[in-house]
Amino acid sequence: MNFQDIAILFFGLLTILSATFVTFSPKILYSAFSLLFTFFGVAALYLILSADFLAATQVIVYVGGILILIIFGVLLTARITNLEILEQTQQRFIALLPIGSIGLGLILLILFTNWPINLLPNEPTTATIGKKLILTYVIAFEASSVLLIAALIGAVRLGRERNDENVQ
Amino acid sequence: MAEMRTALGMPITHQTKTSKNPIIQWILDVWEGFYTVLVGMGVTWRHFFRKPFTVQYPHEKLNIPKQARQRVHVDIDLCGGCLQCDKICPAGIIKIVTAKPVAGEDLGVRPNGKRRALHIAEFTIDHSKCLYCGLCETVCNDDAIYMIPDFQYTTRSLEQLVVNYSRYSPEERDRVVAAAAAEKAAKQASKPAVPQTKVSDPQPNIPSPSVDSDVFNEKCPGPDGEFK
Amino acid sequence: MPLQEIEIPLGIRTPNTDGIVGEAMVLNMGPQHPSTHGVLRIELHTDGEVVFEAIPHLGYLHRCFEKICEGLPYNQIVPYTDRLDYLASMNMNLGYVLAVEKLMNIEVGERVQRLRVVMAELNRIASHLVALGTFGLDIGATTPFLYCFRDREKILDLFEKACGARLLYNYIWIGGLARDVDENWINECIEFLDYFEPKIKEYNDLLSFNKIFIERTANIGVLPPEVAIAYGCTGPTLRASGVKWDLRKDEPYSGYEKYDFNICVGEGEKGTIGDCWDRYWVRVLEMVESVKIVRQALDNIPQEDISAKIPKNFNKMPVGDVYFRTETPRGEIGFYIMSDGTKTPYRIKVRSPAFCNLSVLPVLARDQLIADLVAIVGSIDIVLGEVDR
Amino acid sequence: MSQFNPLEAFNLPIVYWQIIWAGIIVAFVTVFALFAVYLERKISAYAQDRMGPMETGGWQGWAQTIADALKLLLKEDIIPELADRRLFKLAPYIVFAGSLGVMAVIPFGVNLIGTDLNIGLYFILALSSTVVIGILMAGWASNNKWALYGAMRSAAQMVSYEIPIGLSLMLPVLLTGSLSMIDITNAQKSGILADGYFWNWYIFRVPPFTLIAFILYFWASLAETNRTPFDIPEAESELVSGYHTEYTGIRFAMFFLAEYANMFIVAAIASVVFLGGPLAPAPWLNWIPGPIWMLLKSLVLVFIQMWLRWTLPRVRVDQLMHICWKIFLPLALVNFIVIATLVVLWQK
Repeated sequence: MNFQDIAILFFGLLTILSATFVTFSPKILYSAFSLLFTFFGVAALYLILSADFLAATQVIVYVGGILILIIFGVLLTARITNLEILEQTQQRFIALLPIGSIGLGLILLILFTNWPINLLPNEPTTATIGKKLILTYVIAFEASSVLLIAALIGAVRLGRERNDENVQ
Repeated sequence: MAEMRTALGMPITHQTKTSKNPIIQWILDVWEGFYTVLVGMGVTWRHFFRKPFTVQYPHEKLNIPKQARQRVHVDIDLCGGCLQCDKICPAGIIKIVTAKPVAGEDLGVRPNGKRRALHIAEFTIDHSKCLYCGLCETVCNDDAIYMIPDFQYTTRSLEQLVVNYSRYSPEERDRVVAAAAAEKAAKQASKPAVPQTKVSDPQPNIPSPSVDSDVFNEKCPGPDGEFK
Repeated sequence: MPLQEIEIPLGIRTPNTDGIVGEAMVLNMGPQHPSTHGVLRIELHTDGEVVFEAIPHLGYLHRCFEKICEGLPYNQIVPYTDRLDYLASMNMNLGYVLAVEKLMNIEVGERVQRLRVVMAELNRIASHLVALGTFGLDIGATTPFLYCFRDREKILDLFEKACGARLLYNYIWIGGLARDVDENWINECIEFLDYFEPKIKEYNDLLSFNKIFIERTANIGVLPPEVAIAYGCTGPTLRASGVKWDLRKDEPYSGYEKYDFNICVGEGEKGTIGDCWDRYWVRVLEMVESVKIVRQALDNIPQEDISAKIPKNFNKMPVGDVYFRTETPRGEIGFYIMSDGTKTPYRIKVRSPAFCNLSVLPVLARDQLIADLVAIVGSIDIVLGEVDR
Repeated sequence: MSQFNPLEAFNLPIVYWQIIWAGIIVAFVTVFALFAVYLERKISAYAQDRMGPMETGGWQGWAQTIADALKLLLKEDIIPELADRRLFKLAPYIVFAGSLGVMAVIPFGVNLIGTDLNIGLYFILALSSTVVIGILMAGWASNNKWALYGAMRSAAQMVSYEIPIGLSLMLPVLLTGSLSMIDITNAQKSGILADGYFWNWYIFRVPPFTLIAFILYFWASLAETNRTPFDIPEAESELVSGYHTEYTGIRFAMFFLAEYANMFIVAAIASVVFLGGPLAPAPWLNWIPGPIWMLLKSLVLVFIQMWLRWTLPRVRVDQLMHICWKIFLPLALVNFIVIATLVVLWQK
């Protein structure tokens, strides 16, 4: 067992444990904050698998963007000063059906995929990713940017509309 | 107001340039923000090389004028016991107990040449309640109570700030007060009082002030001040 | 605008946006908070960062000034008036003393009058320096505060040389002054004025014309003149709204009619008339005017006995009542004294400027950000010793 | 120029070297924070005609911050009764770890670096965003309204200012063609005219644009580190002390340490990316080792940060956003587009 194996085990365990906590924690803010560790664990796993750009992107997008949005959402609810914001779990059995099928699918995928055993040497991936995005997958890349711009414009429109009403 | 401001070397009015074009206005705003920040930085930069205005307090002290009103001080030898300071004090912090000497008793002469007519049996000032208004100083006929520029008299408890300036110990005070009362009672009985034993001159055995305050036992600077 | 049209806040509003009645967050600003200038507590009802209701709660510094006065002879009240507005004690002394002199029909001499004006105006500069510095501190600039205090220190040194105290002077007495000043002091005073005038440019460079400062204060907390008058605002708070009202000019006392000075009013140079920047700027300009007055008052000051008119006792006071108002750095202070002929007043009522100016805070603070509320509280420049008395 | 390579010098496996470097960084950050606090107090004092600490330790009160740190260590660790204890305890560590992690990729010499990630700059941007989580955590767990306001402001501010920072830092990346901090440093050795002179640094490379990018980065980094004029998360006149209002003792010290470490980090990034990092300004100054140049440049920038703090008032929350979205962002975007076009033309 070398250093890499220990690291993979440690971060994998961290990811799984914190993800479990996200799911089962009664307090919604605890869930949100433990997502931080999940994201970090995943980022660390990417890093060990020599996908350093992906790891940093994971942190910058999920931690710097999405997680803050989630926490903001929780904090912006009416009772932010109340520390005991609890989460209720309802209709577990109905939820079990889709979640269980997805989980089963993922497990089958893991079992029947031919995973490469040897790790690739630590090579810079940034340039490759950039070239692939701008040459090979340019249509997908541009399409997603159009989507994002549409979302931005929509958000601005929604925000403006509410302001105009307030002025009247 | 414009002429006044030009006289002071200030800009007549700090009119910023404005423009109808929003883009030019934006550039002007950004430039003004940047420029005024630089002006402010220039002011603080010049101050980096200036001599500090403050002094390193316990090592060097600012010159306190000798008329500064920092603490009430009583020169008990001069006090004639007229109670003027007690009457004028707005906070009522001065407590004076006087007693008439019994017949035949001579209390001597005060340093200012006046005869000492009364025992100052007690002269207590509660410094913790003092207003530092200096009214007591202005009404005293004998310059016995005055303000001194001594501002360092921190104590560990409020009781230590209640200081008795009289030279009489509590027992002596009770004795002279009782004697005066006895003589008064005797006079009212229109009988010549029995001469009492002569009160010894208070000078030889000077009792220390009755309150153990290190600060107040120290020699206080006089009104002329030994302050730097 | 007629008075009825002015909206006076009644009750506590609740935030109402888009039909959703939000829950107000009640925030207690004070009594221990870095920017409430003393022990003032402001109850803030906020919706996010927006304050939609600010309710000042007073009384943390109440010392029963008016009741204490009923048990004291007239001359012993003077040290207590020091403690009203402890940043402008000379002006407080002057207001009370002039009221008693009006009651007793005392006319003081020229030198006493002039020295009183000198002291009051120097104290006005000192008080405005504190107002400027703490206002800068509220906006977040620490350095101007220290510069202001550095210059105020020099004024306090002058006061200490004149009367022995740095903050609570008990200098202006009924019928005279506590001590006379010598030629040396007058020279030092003029020296100070020469030193002080160029310093105003420093404050302006550092604070007044700084873009960030202007952005923070211009168009914030606009006090229209009608509202200011309706709420009884006085002093720089009123003048910044463009109302030319200064008792030193309009009801001259203590010889103010002899001096040549301007009443500084807000002109809305950076934003609207009556905004925080105007209130700040009026104070800066008033310091310049005060310097002018002090120079005129010290010019060829006559020699005379300053204690000639001081009454020996107050046993034979005229019966009746008297009201006298003077202009302090914060506005009009009015002393209403009822005398029943004894040596203690029957009743003293103080109309204090900071109290009246503070009453307009709920109007100004409506729908402002918390950061703006801090600027507004700083710009109306309250002293809690005088608000609570 | 220091060509000293610790890996070769001690012949250590890279893992050991990284652990040693981590220890060095922690020690350095602690010592630097103590020094920076002292510096801040002295600078504020001299800007305000005061003297600052003069007593502790003798000469100019040099030991004052050491004494203060000891005091903070010995103080009682108070956790408010109604606070969320677990998150309250965790928050300072996250903030501290976030800002400390960035130090791993900052080169102090050409070979003196924790790890030369080829995505160095990107890694810095990513890791600095975790600090926000810690601040939000602290603000919410304190169960104090002022702390909550501070946390919300801080989060909004830091998230917004990442964008102009990122866009400004992209300029040197475009010019270098690499995200690695070492590559960026080396690319500033040569360029126009003679090699090894200061005009090869990126700040002077494409005259107005890189200078504007540097100024934009510097100002935006003030917001990132919660310094005046953008210190609204801890604006003491409004929010008492912002997100760390309720913290005492060692936990408060960690926030404090993180703040001063952050100051150094943004200054260090600026000096590597725009000012040539460990490079000497002229070849005949090469005898002075690189780490000293690096420290010198960073300290000058830290000094300017402090100088600004003791000069300027504080902006308001909405003005902060206004400055970010309507001034910094357009300028940074224009800058970026111009440089990108120039680089493309150049390569053709």
